[in-house]
Amino acid sequence: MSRVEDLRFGVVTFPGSNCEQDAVHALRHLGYQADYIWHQDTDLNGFDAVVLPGGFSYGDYLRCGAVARFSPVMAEVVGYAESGRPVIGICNGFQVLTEAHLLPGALIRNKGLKFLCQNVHLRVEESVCKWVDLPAGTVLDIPISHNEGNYICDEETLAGLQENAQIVLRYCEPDGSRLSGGSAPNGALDDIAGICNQRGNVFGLMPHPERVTDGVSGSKAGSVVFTAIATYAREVAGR
Amino acid sequence: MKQYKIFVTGKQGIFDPAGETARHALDNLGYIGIENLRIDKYIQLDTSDTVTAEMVKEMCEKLLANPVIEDFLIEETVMTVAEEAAEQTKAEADE
Amino acid sequence: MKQYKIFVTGKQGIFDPAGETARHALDNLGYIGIENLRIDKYIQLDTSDTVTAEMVKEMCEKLLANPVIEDFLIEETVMTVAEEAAEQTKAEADE
Amino acid sequence: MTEETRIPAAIADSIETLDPELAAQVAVQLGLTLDEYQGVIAVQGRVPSLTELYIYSLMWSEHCSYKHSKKQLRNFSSEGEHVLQGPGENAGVISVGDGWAVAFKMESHNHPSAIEPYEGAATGVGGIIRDIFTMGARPIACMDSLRFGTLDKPRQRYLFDGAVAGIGSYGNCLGVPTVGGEVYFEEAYEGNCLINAFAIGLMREEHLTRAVGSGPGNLVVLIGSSTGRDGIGGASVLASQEFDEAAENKRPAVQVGDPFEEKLLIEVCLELLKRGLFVALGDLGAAGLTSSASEMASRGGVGIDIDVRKVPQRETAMQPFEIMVSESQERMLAVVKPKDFAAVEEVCKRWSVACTAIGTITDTGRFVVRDSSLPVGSDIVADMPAEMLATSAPEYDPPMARPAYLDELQQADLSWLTKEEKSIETLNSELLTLLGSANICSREWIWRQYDHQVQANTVLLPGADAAVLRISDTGRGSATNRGIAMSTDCNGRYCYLDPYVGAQIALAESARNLACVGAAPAAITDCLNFGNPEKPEVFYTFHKAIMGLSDACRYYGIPVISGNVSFYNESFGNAIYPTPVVGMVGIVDDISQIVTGAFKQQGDTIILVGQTEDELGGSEYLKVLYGQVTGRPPLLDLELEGDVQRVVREAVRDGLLQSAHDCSEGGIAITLAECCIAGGIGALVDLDDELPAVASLFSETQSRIVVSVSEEQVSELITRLQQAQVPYSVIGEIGGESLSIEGKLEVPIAQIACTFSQSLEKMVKQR
Ligand SMILES: Nc1ncnc2c1ncn2[C@@H]1O[C@H](COP(=O)(O)OP(=O)(O)O)[C@@H](O)[C@H]1O
Ligand SMILES: [Mg+2]
Repeated sequence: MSRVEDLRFGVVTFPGSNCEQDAVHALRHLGYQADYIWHQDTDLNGFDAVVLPGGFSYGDYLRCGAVARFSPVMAEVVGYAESGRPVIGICNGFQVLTEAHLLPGALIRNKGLKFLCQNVHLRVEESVCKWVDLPAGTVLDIPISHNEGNYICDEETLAGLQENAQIVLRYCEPDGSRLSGGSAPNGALDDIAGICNQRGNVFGLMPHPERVTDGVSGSKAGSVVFTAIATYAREVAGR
Repeated sequence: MKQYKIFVTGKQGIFDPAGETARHALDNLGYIGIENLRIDKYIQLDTSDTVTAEMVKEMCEKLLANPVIEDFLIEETVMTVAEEAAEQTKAEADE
Repeated sequence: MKQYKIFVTGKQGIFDPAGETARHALDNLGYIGIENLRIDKYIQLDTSDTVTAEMVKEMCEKLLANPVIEDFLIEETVMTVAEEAAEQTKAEADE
Repeated sequence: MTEETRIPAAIADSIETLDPELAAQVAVQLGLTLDEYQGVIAVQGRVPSLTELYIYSLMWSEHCSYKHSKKQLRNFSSEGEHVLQGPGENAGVISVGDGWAVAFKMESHNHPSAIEPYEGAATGVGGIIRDIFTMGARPIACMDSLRFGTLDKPRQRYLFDGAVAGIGSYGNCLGVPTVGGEVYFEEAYEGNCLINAFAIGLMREEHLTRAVGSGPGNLVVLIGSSTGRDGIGGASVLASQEFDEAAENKRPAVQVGDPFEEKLLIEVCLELLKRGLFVALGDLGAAGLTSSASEMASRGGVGIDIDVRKVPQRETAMQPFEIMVSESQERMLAVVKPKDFAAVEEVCKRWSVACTAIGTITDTGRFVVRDSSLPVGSDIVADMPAEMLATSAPEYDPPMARPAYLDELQQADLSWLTKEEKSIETLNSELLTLLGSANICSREWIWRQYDHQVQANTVLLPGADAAVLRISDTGRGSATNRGIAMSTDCNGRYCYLDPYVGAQIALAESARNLACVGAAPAAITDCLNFGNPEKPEVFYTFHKAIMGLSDACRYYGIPVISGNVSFYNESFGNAIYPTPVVGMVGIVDDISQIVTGAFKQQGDTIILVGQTEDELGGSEYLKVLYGQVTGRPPLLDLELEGDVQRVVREAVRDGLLQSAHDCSEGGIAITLAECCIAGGIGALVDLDDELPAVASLFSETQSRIVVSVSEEQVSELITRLQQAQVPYSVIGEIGGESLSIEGKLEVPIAQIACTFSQSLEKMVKQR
């Protein structure tokens, strides 16, 4: 499989998801095939990568992602991820991934208790993540839009993330630096904006790359988050 | 009928933005002597008599609390028939 | 040191969509017999001895509860020196 | 329920008509006048039952019946070649080309928000969004128009903070971007904040659906949330009377929104509409089931028979009238053919949305409410002529009187304002004071709390003159190159000083905002916020504002396709400023041609289209620096305004301009500062207008737009301006790190940017 359009992404729709259409649109814009996966479906065969989109699954009630995690599709996503195939969780999707224990830690209420919709600067870190293939230190400009993006975990987990190069994106200043008090607008621990699992195939991030892929508001900065995975997805699929 | 009160509280050391903010706000309102303030979840569960504390514990582990960041505590109240009747009347009176 | 436990609960008749959703989720997980589920707020307030229940009530009225849609209930626990010491040790151990 | 309206249950549960004396008493307690009560008897042909009385009192409340405004509203014209649906439905609809149509409407949720700002504002958004997808359109954007008292008052900060959070919470959860809005802080709104929500949806023309019940034997189906006591005597009662201590008793009527349920409703309803499984669809808004069912029946000339016991209830022991008038949120009423019901149920089940047949369409023309828990034979608790119920509400022609304050204020002599020579230092600091003042500073603190990009069609982020959305069914179809522009405006202070001109300026400014992004106005919606219409002075301002707005709309050929009236915005005898908010929608032919207000490149020429006059009456300058609200608002020359807009619009479309930004509150000094801040670059300006410096800088003369043009395009633009006979002046050049206005002021961009961007947050967070 050599052409981009042969890769097929599946985008999960949970009740309350609201960025699944944006993700499908972005992926198709990049030339991939993309289709919706209903949260009660259990067949992930035929998808080269799975996207858990943003939104408010189950209204974000109780805890963000807590209820969605029990959707029938999630049992399959766990197996899919464990077999090394690519999974990305964006915003609410990231929250679902932590609730499902596919990624460590949790996302709690923003420090300032306010929903935050704004552009942020993200520094790409040296990581094992298969989704991002950019030199460490690259700064990306991508919007966030969330109420609960304040990443948190215990010290041991944090040390593990650092040691295993699982921290993929950090909030930073426009020049890539970090402020001493931290640069995360939401208060995230260690300025963490995105992490992956040890194998690097499961990636969760709070920012919304799918909103800045087709240039509608002038920026295509998010495309890089979806383009690097093609090579890896092909490899795993053995195609 | 049984009633379970469940307290889902942030683990020690887990930052509580809402609590922090409220504490600051109280300081600003001039209250002195607030040392700590946490805002957590209080869940009231009314169940049939068949639901055991063991089951409620399982519900907490699975869904109602997130073990990564939260602890929980369950209190059980079994209502007597009289109490139930009283609740009923109260509910009606409130209407 | 004193500790106040404050229960901030939705007024009678105030809709609780979060509780409803959690109840549905429990149903879907196969738990039978859940009749009602409410999710409310549980606030723990540690204060110096100078803070009175009267003051806490005022804090609730002013800030911690929204009188339009919420009721609140305050429980006071005065800790003995021994308990305080125990809390202290526990907190230290947790850190 | 308040104490006074508590009625013995025994009477409540029966069709049995009330004791005539008691009935009259209850009618008055429910807000009907004795004359209106006689009207009820005339329509019913007998003394009503309790349930009937409740129903009439709500249907004939100001909020539902528009009894004081109906006649005035007839001045608006909804004619236009693009109009597919004018007023009278849940939202107006216009065609936007290539088979696409948009539904839009604006609505107030002022009174509920004054009691509980978070839930009040949130449910306001929920309500207007339901009006949009009821028409068959997918909601694609919201805007909010807000008014509060000044932020030095803690209560006002609480209301503002809560309302913004509530609006955000609801729209964000639904995945409908909130792309702009407006907010003013004035003492006049201290007792009555205004929360107006403006929503728009996109659809293919063939999916346009109306709430017209038809087909006797068809099922009446309630879809969505369960019914509780929330909002009984809520929105409609609250919005139909003045606000005073008594309103405190209405507190339990607060409705809590469930945006998650609404999100599911959007998906369910749009899917069912597309599959043609609904005969009709309506949402449950004010007066709940009662108004939605009776209006559906009345529009279709049919009857409806409903069993209240079939309505899923979230509270116990609800009485029939409670079920009929509850304003529980997130509910829709559909008419479904019996053969399609299983399919409807199937879709609802897939989305875990409740769906219950609660009645049938009949050919009797009667609106019948029964309670099947009562013995057969005495189970009918209300039986009313559906059409009369919905249409026979009284219509009033209230007396008007020109308020005395108008002459006094309009004649105020303001020449003292410009007499004094002011130093550059003074003018510098006055500019900063204005830039940091509540009505002018950046609104970023607000829109940061709104997801303004979800759906991935937001072309212009908030902060621009108008919002622009790409026309596209993202994720399901392909994106087009065309766009929809939206803007909402009203300067209440101008309307206070001259309701006729003020209302016209609201329209003109909205259209000018659209012109700046190259869009032409297609149609408007409005939300008319006023005090107590029974006061002749208030009604005079209402009448004048409507005349101003409708005259200007007619002049420009802009149809009014939907709207809302909110009266009784009055507390302790003080009315708000007359506030006729305009929500405008226009079409952008090519979204790649859009410009913003930001200055783009060093060396570009800055041109003022239009001409400044000495017009400081009602200005922000006069208010902020001297604490006065007086004088005449700026004049508006409709012809000149139209010409200015046309030249700029066409120049944007033809790619002549680098930036365009209109002059509004604070005058040209503020406009220039905003262009510099947005572009992160300074400007060297010479305002050679022979006016006193203060007037030159801060006058709020209408029909002005500041544009910047690259060197190659200057002569082409000037030729066009001359051909159009529009006054203009070349006022300077982009460059440097300061805003420098020759002989008047000079301030570093870094400083003005900081003041501009941080002020609002500081005001909200002050102790
Ligand atoms: N309440 C609000 N919600 C969202 N955006 C707002 C709000 N108020 C103002 N804005 C945005 O701030 C910018 C400036 O607003 P305003 O000064 O009213 O614009 P204009 O004077 O050009 O009509 C606009 O982009 C507007 O959409
Ligand atoms: Mg402005």
